[in-house]
Amino acid sequence: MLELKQVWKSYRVGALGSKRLVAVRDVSIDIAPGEVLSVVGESGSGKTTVGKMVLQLTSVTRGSILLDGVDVTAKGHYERKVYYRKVQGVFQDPFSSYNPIFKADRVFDTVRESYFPQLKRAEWTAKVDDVLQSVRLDPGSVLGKYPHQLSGGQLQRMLIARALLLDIQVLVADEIISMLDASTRIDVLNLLGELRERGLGVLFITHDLSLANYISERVVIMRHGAVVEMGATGKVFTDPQHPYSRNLIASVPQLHRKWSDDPQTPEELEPDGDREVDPSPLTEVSENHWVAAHP
Amino acid sequence: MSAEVVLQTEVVGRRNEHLYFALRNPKVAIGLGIVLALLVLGLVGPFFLSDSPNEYVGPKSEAPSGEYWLGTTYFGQDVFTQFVHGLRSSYLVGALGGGISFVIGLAIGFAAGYRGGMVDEILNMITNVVLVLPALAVLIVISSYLEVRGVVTQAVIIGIFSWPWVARAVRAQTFTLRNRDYVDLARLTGKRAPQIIMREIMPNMASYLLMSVILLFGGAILFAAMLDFIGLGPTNAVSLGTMMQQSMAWSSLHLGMWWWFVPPGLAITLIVGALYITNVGLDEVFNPKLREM
Amino acid sequence: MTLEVEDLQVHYRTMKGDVRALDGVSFSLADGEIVGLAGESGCGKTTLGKSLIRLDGRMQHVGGKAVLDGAELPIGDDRAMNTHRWKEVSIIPQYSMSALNPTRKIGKMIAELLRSRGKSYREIKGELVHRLELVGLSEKVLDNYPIELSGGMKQRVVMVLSTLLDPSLLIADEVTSALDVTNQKAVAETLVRFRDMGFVKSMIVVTHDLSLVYQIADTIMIMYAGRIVEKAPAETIIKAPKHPYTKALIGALPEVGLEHGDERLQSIPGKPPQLLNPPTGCRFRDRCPLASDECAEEPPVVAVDAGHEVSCWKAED
Amino acid sequence: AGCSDDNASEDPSDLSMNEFPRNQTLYSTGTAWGPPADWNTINPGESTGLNGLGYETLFLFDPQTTELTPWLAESGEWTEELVYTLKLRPGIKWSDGEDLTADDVKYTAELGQIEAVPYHNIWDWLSAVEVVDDLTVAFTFTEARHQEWNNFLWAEQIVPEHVLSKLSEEEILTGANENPVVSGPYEIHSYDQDRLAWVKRDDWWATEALGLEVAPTFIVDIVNTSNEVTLNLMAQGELDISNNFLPGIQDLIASNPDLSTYYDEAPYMLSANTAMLIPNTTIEPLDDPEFRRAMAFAIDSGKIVDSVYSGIVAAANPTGLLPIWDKYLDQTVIGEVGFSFSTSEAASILAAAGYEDADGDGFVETKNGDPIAFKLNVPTGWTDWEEAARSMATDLRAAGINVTEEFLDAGAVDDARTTGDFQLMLNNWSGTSHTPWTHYRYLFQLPVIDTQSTANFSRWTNEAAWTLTEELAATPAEDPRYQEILSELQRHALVDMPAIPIWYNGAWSQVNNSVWTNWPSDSGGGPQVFPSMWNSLWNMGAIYMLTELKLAE
Amino acid sequence: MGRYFRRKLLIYGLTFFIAVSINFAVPRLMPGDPVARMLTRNSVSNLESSEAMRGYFNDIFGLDVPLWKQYLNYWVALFQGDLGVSVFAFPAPVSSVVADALPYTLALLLPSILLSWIVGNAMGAMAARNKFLDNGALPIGYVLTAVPYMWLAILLAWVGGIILGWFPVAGGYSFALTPAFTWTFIVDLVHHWVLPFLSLFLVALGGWAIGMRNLVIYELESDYANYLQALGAPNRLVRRYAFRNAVLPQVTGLALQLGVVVGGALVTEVVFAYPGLGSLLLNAVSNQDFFLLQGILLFIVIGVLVFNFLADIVYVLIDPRTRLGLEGGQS
Ligand SMILES: Nc1ncnc2c1ncn2[C@@H]1O[C@H](COP(=O)(O)OP(=O)(O)OP(=O)(O)O)[C@@H](O)[C@H]1O
Ligand SMILES: Nc1ncnc2c1ncn2[C@@H]1O[C@H](COP(=O)(O)OP(=O)(O)OP(=O)(O)O)[C@@H](O)[C@H]1O
Ligand SMILES: [Mg+2]
Ligand SMILES: [Mg+2]
Ligand code: NI
Repeated sequence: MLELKQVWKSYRVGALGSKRLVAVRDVSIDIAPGEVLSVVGESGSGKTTVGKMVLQLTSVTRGSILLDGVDVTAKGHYERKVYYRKVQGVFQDPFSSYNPIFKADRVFDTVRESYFPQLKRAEWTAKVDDVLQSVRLDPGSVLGKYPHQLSGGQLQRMLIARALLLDIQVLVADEIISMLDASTRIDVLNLLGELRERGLGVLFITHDLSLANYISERVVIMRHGAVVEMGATGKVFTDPQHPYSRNLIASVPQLHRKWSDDPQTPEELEPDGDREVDPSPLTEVSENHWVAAHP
Repeated sequence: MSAEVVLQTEVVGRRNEHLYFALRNPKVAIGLGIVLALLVLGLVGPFFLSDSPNEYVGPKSEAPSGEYWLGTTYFGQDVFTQFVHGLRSSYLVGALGGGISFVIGLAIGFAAGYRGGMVDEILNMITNVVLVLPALAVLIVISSYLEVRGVVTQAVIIGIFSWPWVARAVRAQTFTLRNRDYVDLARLTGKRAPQIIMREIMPNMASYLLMSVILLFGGAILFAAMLDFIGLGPTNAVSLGTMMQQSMAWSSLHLGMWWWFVPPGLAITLIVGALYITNVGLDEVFNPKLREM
Repeated sequence: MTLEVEDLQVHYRTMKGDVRALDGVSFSLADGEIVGLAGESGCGKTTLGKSLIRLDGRMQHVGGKAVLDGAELPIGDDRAMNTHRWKEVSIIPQYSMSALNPTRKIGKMIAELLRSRGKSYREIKGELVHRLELVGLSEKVLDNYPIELSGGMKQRVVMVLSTLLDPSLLIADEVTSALDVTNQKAVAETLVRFRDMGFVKSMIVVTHDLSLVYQIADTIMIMYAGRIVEKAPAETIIKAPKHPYTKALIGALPEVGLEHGDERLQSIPGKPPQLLNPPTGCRFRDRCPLASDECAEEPPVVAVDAGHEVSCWKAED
Repeated sequence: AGCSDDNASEDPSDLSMNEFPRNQTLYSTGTAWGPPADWNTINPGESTGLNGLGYETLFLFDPQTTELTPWLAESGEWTEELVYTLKLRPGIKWSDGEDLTADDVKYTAELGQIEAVPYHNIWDWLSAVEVVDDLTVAFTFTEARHQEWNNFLWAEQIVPEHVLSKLSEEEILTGANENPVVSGPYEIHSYDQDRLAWVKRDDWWATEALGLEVAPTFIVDIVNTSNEVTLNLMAQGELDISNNFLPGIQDLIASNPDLSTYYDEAPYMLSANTAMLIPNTTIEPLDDPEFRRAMAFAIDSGKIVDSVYSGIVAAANPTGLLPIWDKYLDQTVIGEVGFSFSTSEAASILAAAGYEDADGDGFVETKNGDPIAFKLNVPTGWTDWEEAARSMATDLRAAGINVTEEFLDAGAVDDARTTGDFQLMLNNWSGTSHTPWTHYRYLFQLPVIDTQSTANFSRWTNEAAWTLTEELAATPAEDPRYQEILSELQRHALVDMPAIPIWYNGAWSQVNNSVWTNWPSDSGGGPQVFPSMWNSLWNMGAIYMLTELKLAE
Repeated sequence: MGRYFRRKLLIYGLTFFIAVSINFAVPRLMPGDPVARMLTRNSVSNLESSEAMRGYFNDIFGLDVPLWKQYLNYWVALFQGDLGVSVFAFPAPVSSVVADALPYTLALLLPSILLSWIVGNAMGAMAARNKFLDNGALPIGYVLTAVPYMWLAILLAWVGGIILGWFPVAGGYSFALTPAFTWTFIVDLVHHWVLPFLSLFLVALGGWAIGMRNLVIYELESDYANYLQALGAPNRLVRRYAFRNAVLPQVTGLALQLGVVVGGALVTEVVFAYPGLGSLLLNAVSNQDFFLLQGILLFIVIGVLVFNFLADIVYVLIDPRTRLGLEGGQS
């Protein structure tokens, strides 16, 4: 359904845009309906950038992004507005996703303004109530409140509800639970699971491997802007092939195993080289499991 | 219905939190009090006093008395009437000059901060250029070429040259705000840039903008007074600056007519000082750190 | 016994009244022990850490005491506390990235700091360099400005600096939260190494990440709404928690390497109570699946096992 | 402050001098409006005393008698109908030791052949200058314009041929003429941005020839600063004389016994020129003499004298002629067609001339019924004029003529006056001179051209009056025809009202008696000369002020 | 660091270019005619002469060539240090008129800017640590910053000059003196300088003090200050660091404030008839001396730019962050 084909992104940095920073290199991934695809990787590996490109919040330097086979990049305002009916996003920080000086339910109003201006008040209210129910929020307890009066979990769920107002096909979820408390994050995570059942594709961006493991069928591991390993979650996490993936998984603190139980020295990795060149190609090591070439 | 009421009060509670602190802050209260009192005097005064502040109404060079509250000028004009009219034009210059520079600064700051990239580079350059131009000198030069100078033209040229620091500050703020998630969210709702700036970014800088307006207002008044004083003030109106200029021109210092030159300067000092104090108070309201002190 | 905290009460003064961030916290800490302090956001972890070294302007020491190595810490007295800081109690702050004066070379700053505490930089320099090398930094960083170092390097410098005078107690507040997994691990292991090498006697590691604290702590304390609800050796807390809150917390943690399949984890419903006017009795009552009438009373602290204390009416079950 | 250094080296005896002894120095101000920067006689800058202290004229003009007295010249007379013969005093030396001779006089007059020299127009009727001997010059004319020639004799300074003839024309016209070689009692000592110091010459001719000796060794003239500063310096005796308008001086005189003015009561000052309201007569209804007459009646000049000037000026005579010409006033004419302040009279003149207030806004309209709204322009920053303009506009409005004051930048006022792009303005360029002819030239000069730069700003055409004015130029004052012409001109001026005289600006002068005394004064036996340092007044006798000054005990 | 300076130089270059161009354009676009002004000043009464004279002046002022050529000539002349001829002080060249006034203005500006900066910062830093001072000194600070320069000057002149009579209220030195390197003269010079200096100094003082106070408070709240205190560093050390870091923005502020102080100096000089650029500017304005006006403006702009540049250098020297080429505002 949503497909990224050899997508590159470079940012201009420095005075008068004199330098370039390649943040995403030759990334090709796709999301099917009813699938949660996790993107994991260290800080700065380009995860957010991928999400932003999908959401067209930043331009694609090279490559293309297709929705149902149609290239959606670099279109005008109108096309973009149509695109946003199908693809929506939720971001990391629930509190900064809301304009702190307005009531939280303003996020719904802006959707109405843009997409349903002709809808009657009552119809709209019913619709909002509907989606709120579907994210298991009690309309009475969240409407008309300021963001700081609501919990992070409620806020994130409201944002998901907002996306749902627009019969979307793809949801980009960028670290949507990393700011939440352990006690509430699981709720939101479970909600994503439910969406998947409704046939939605979710691009789930996280640096927390355990969350990816919990929620997704497929996982993409990124490093230095490129994909190093990709495949079915079970395969990647139980049998990581790339040394970077192995390091990553070994570092995750777990409750059933202490680091001290089997002290591992992290494997040496090749440093971040020239970012302008194509990254090592992916090879399929087993069914639905690709790994980038490494020494 | 009752739930409604509960929500309402909560909302009000939040809205009013800053107001609550603002009103409890002595600096804000004193500052605003002075500014408003003088404003009211300037607005209402002329209705009770003569329309023409330059009329010779009384004996010449009289010290303040019950009849002429601030005495009379060398020609027998009522200083108080002039003072009240002067207040009016000072506020006008402040509001208009401050307003214009605010709008320009806002526009440039937002454009630079929101668009970034080349637009930012260029606008930033312009801002820096205007910033280092010595404003008063430039204003003097420009004013001196105007044949007729009114309060309004004066305010306009002051406005045109005092925006850079606002633009700078707005730009910096916009830089941080434009990367906020809610801005992205607004874009995801298909909003255009001007809408996003107006509806998402600007309200969040409200406290900051309020303070900028205050400073610009005071700055414009001071600038205008300086121009007036060197004889580049409005050619046909009374302002606090021209009062000072007149009092100097007619040797009030030497004739001991302190009532002629003290009130206008004092009023400017009061207005601007009160504005600054309000500003500091507001700063404390918005920045709890300073409230600690 | 290194540290003995007894009924510590610390409040924040606000316009609306006192926020009882620590409302009767008691625990003790043995030599060489690493205690992990975990709990939901806002439960008072940071407040506890700060209380033991430096109260900020709004914090008020209301009651209770802390005894370190047999001497009472003058918690409420900023001046008196100064002699204890760094030498006996030290802290690695959460904000290590910005904890160094940006306009001083690191070596110079450390020298000035030492001098101000009556120590000779020259005497200590050897040890300093040694420790820096231990965490993988060369002596050259002393000639650098903080801005010239990466975030990880700054963090390590701060770790070395904070423990330079071999304090008895080190408080590490969320030192790993901002890091990604690989760095997280390195930092956590360094903390353990410092303890092992005797740079610090004992340590309180504050975090909200239970699985991380499990990796390094000997004992784990779970806080809830300004109180400690359970304290036990790390293994016990994870494997056999007694308090319903602890259980719920652990139950909500997804994990790598486990097949979750279609089985869903459960969250804790509701929110922690406001600390402005905390409810009486058990504070977890409203969210607790086991709550009953007796929970309206303050639960006693029960020692269910050696070193395992729980504050819950249902602990015995 | 470096400029003075280059000059000081000139006179070795003064090299070490860096403090002027108070009792040898006269401090003055009020004349220069800018830094002394040049000593060019053709295009004089702001250097007080250039014409008077430094350079000198052939004759002095005595305003008391309105006659010329010989100065550099020993005598001069019309030896033939068209020939004027002039004899110089013997023994006059330039400051560089050269003799001042007939060649210098000839050279000076012939300088006027350069078009850009202001007195170039004498060559319209002068045909030749001839050196008869060292001290005698003969001027031959094509037309004997007595009054205009007299003007040359007492107004134009004689310059040294041996210095100037070495210079290019451009340098003569616009050069700085540094280190001027002079004939007068003083030469330049030093100068800076804000001051100019003169030092007394030892060998001034008049000491021997006339027994005159200037009292101060040094004259330090201070460039005009603010009134405040001047007043302060005056009151403290740091300044001896100030020749600028100083509001409040009458109060200070009353309280400070050291201060005095020419008269010890109002108007305190001698009159120097006439401030007049100039209507632009190319605009309806200002083209109507009756309308202008109504305006004349409407304005209360007494109020301006009292309120704006606090009595230190005098109201103008309706003819606009300065008090020195009082003897030429024709009272019958004034009685018949003169005017005086009367709002009601103004109103009835308006009504009689057909100007009515039809729309009831309190202001009359033109005869076509168009509304009238005039602006009265004065330069902004000229505070006394601003106040006067306010007062006049108020008076005019009271009489039903809608006039508002408008203060323009001084340059804009100049432009407007020259180009005629104005409605009403104030001007005072008719000043003290040896003959009312200058006044009538100011009023009636023809033809009216696009740019009027010095006269007839109201652009009023009255051929008869101009012919009379030209006749006046050629008539000697002794001729009985002289008074006849003047009477007729007075009538023309009052009937036509091309400009409305309001008040006489003073020859501002306030002096402090604590160091120097015996200042010119109307009473107490002081010399009756202009107590002024203005460049144009030295040769009207103000130079005697310096010779009469005495040190106070 | 190189890039930092290149960038700054670019901005200064551009500012200079724009200022010069404005400078060139303004008098030529605005109404008014300097030559007519010259002629009026000399009140040449006969028409023929004045027309002839106009030719000379047009030539001298360079107004007799097409506009674009005037513009080029203007630049060429500028680089030869030739700013044209003053109308008001004709025929003195503008550059020498300005150069004569410049020392006075510098003598007022430099000490008042630097001293007010130093003293103000010291006061602000003290106020930040002392509640008593904070409550007592700062209100005075607010009032001082709000005072219009000329009003303070007037009050000082009134009290110090007229009522008390302690100081002269006009001129750069006594009219009884001619410049010389003697004690009498120097004392006299200083005597005349005190009041104008004070009026500039006092107004600027308050602003610095308030700014410094706030900055120090922010610094004292910063992470590094907290960390130092947690390690038991004495307040002395923490404050020293806070002060050092708070001074940095004040250095930039100094450069930015310059334009305002220059403006203040202009009006102050007017009040005290101080023979600096301010009085000159006023004279140029009232005499429509475009050329002098341009020259003064140019000097001021150049002065401000140079000062800004110096401030930049100082900033780089004391702030390692800029020295390492890391500018703020870049992601
Ligand atoms: N707007 C931008 N301008 C310039 N560089 C950027 C911009 N946004 C991101 N980058 C750079 O691109 C690289 C990838 O950033 P990105 O935010 O995609 O990483 P990430 O994987 O999401 O990291 P994190 O886990 O910290 O969120 C980083 O080096 C970052 O500094
Ligand atoms: N400066 C303050 N003023 C008022 N209340 C405060 C302040 N700082 C903290 N609190 C309150 O004190 C309580 C405990 O805060 P604390 O920072 O210790 O929590 P924490 O456990 O460290 O949370 P987190 O995991 O979010 O860091 C919270 O309820 C918080 O709202
Ligand atoms: Mg990211
Ligand atoms: Mg915390
Ligand atoms: Ni000099």
